[in-house]
Amino acid sequence: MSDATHWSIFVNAALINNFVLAYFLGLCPFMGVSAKLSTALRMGGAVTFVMLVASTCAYWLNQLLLVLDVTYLRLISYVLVIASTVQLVEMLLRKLSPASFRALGIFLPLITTNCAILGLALFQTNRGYGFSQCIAFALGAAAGFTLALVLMAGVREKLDLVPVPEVVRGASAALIVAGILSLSFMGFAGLGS
Amino acid sequence: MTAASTPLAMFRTVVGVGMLCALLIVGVYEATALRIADNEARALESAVLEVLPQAKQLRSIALSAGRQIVDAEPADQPLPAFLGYDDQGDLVGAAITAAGMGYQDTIEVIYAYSFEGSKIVGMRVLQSLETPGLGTRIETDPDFTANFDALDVAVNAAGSGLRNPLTTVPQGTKTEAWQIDAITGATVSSEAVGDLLNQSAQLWVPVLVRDAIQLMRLADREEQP
Amino acid sequence: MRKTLEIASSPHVASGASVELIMRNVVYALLPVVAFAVFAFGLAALLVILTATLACVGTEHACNRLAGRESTLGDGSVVITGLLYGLVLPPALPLWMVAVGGIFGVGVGKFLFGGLGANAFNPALVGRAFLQAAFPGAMTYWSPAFTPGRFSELPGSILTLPFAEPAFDAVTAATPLSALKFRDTGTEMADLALGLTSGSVGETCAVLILAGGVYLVARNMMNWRIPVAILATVALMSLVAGAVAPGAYPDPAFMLFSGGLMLGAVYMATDPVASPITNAGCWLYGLLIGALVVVIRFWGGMPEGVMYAILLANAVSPHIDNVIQPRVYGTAR
Amino acid sequence: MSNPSTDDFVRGLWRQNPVFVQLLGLCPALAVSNSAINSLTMGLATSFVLLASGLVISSIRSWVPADVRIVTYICIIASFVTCVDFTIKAISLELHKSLGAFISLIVVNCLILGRAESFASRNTPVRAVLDALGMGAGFTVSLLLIGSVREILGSGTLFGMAVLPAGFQTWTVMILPSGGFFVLALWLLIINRWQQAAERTGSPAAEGAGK
Repeated sequence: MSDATHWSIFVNAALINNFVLAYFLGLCPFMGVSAKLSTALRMGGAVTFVMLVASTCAYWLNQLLLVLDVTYLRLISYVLVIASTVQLVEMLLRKLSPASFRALGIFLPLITTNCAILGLALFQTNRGYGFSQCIAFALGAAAGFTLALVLMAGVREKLDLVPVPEVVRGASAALIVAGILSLSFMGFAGLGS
Repeated sequence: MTAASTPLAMFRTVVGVGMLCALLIVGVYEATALRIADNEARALESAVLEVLPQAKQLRSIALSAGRQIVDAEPADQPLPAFLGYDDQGDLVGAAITAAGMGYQDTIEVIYAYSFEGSKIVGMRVLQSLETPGLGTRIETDPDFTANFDALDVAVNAAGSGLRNPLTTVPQGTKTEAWQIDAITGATVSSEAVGDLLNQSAQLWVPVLVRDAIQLMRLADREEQP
Repeated sequence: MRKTLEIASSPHVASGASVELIMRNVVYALLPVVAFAVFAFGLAALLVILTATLACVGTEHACNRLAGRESTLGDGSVVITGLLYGLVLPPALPLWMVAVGGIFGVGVGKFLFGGLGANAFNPALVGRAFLQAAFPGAMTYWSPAFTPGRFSELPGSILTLPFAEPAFDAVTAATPLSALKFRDTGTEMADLALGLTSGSVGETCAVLILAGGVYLVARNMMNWRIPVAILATVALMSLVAGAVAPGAYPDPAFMLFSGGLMLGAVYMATDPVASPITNAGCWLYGLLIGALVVVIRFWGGMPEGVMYAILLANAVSPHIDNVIQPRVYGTAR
Repeated sequence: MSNPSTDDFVRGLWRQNPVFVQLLGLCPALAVSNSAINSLTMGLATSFVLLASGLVISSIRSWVPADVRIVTYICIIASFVTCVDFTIKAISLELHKSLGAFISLIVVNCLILGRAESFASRNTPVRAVLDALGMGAGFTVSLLLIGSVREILGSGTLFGMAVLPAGFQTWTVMILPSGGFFVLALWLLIINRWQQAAERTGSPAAEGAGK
């Protein structure tokens, strides 16, 4: 149904409608993990991975629900299937590639039941993306999430070194930085169309 | 406090809770489905009547793969379309929904087509997530919406598309009846509306013009076998 | 061009004298730009710049009082922020909006980050970005330059009551960039360089801005690598784009001399606190800004992207410092 | 203060306010708080799910084996969210449209699973209900505080009624995403400041508020 090109879907999800800075999806890990660059990068990797799995699952699951004409079960089946698939892939990963599991593993439980993941699945369904469009969307959303996380981490590392007033420390400082980043990302509006 | 994790207990719990949940969802779905369908139908109908106020009776149609006009349930269509007839059953125009990518997200509009002079005679935005204060001016800017009071969509000689594709031009430079005056500062949103209208009109208008004679009266349809 | 004074390196903040000296020289370099702004846009520009400076200075003072810190007005940095902030605003912007942006820029963009030497983003641009998002209509209303009555009367919008909706005069002008983007009309090169066009208060006269930059570089008070990297990147990218698709994109000269690029490259991007420490980092930082400007101007929805490019690069700059940093002590990061 | 049932209720309202103190459920708190009516709807919807799932989970807590705990909870929560989704759609399409996918996203609001896991699964239904009511009220009030500021400044209205003089220039930034971040930061600042002042004077209001 949607005729958007893959590139415009990617750019839109990554920059214009950034999941964190425009939709506020995935704020919990964003606030929690964005304090250091190395963690932020690994978190980004884990999110990319889970988003690809979730997007694929949700697409085929939705096809199945449409065939069975039980779309009212969409939400509950998305939640359960995505969570269990990620768990399954996590076990496989632990077996097949212990190195990458060690790098990403600790974040997986954090993001499996995260609003960014479910949001991705719901948005792609609402917009009627085809399968390859879903993949472009997932990659874009993950890239945007990682970018926001990494930029945030840089500024927050810097904030640790300076005399931020006592009342602002912690969450409000992070929110203000996120707000300014969100303002800056408005510059990307209109790209890729 | 919690029960022991024996396989049987786990199985019993998951299946039991699953069944209860399924019952709950299906129950609420059944209870609300009619109401929701009714809400949706009414919302769509009021949008149609807004762009096509002369219409007293509506016939819901769709375009088949072979470019034929067929009857269709609006609820089954991603982009429903209607033919509007007056009290006597005479055709007054068509109302067609169209969608396309805007600045932020999909924009969905409904526009009215008048067979007389082959013009678009009205447009309403059904759904948009454009930037508040800028892109949303496609709904509120009177200068912009005035574009759609009489927008030329005459069909070309071959009957395959529009004679002049709808084009969006910078604000204040509109010279032709098929041009859309953009909103300065919201050019992307204006162009998006122009593009999605052009796409939809290229598809629908040639077919509507071709079949205009058959569609003229609402009763005709029922007489046909 | 050898540098005797390493101004881009923190902790230069500790040596108070040099901060004041630099700030004074920046003001000298800016004076011609301010004078030209008043010459081009008349009383309106003067009022905008004055209000902007007062709002910034007042906010800094109030914040320091509130937090019980000693006043930092003496170092002059907030005056520069105020001046620069005034120079990037449209000339007919209602004064109350000017004040709102100034308060936000210094209060949120500087003070909440810990004051001088700690701001992660350029405060003047934070203020402007806030206004751009808050009042998109007013921030894209450009009054024409060199109107005959500019020294005797004010545009109707500028004295709008606080919080009220401004009524803009009917006469509006397009900036060279918006004219190109939305109307497909170019602007004479000489007009661009000399500032005979419409635009933000102080961004129009590229020649004077450049002269100020050269003065600061000659006195070793600015890291020349940042503006050079920005301008070179913009020129090179538009040259390549022009070669690949002739006529589809504006030529390098137009790109360099139009919009806020010159002012941004010389005065905004060089904010010593929000830019990288090392020289190699500065090259990279300039390259990033230049590339973002070209991308936004060519393919984005907005005609101008210098402000966004610099703010985004400000956010990247800590990472540039992380990557390009002589690893002393051999510590693992 | 010592009455445990009062405490169950009041805790969520203030000392452990989900949004302002625990920073939970920020996603819906910011995404739909661009108007007061959206905030109120989201707050009530979340409270309902919190209440219903808390009641069910605490009632069946002794039959649920630990290993399938989470999956059972998610199942229950998702069912109630689906019900809320349909109900809102049946009441007003307009409202449903403006909240978009964020109603469905209540499922993954950390607040709900968090309360189910840490409170409802360990306490009696009565206490779970009180706790859910308190948390829900705290969540709704925080959303309303954010949403009112954003709507008044961003649209000049409150619950759709004009509250500012006709000539008011709206601050578009407030209904944009960045405005959400700034307004929440502002409330946190005010609350921090207030708490610091309270700590200095030794007022009991500050006790345990740091979480």
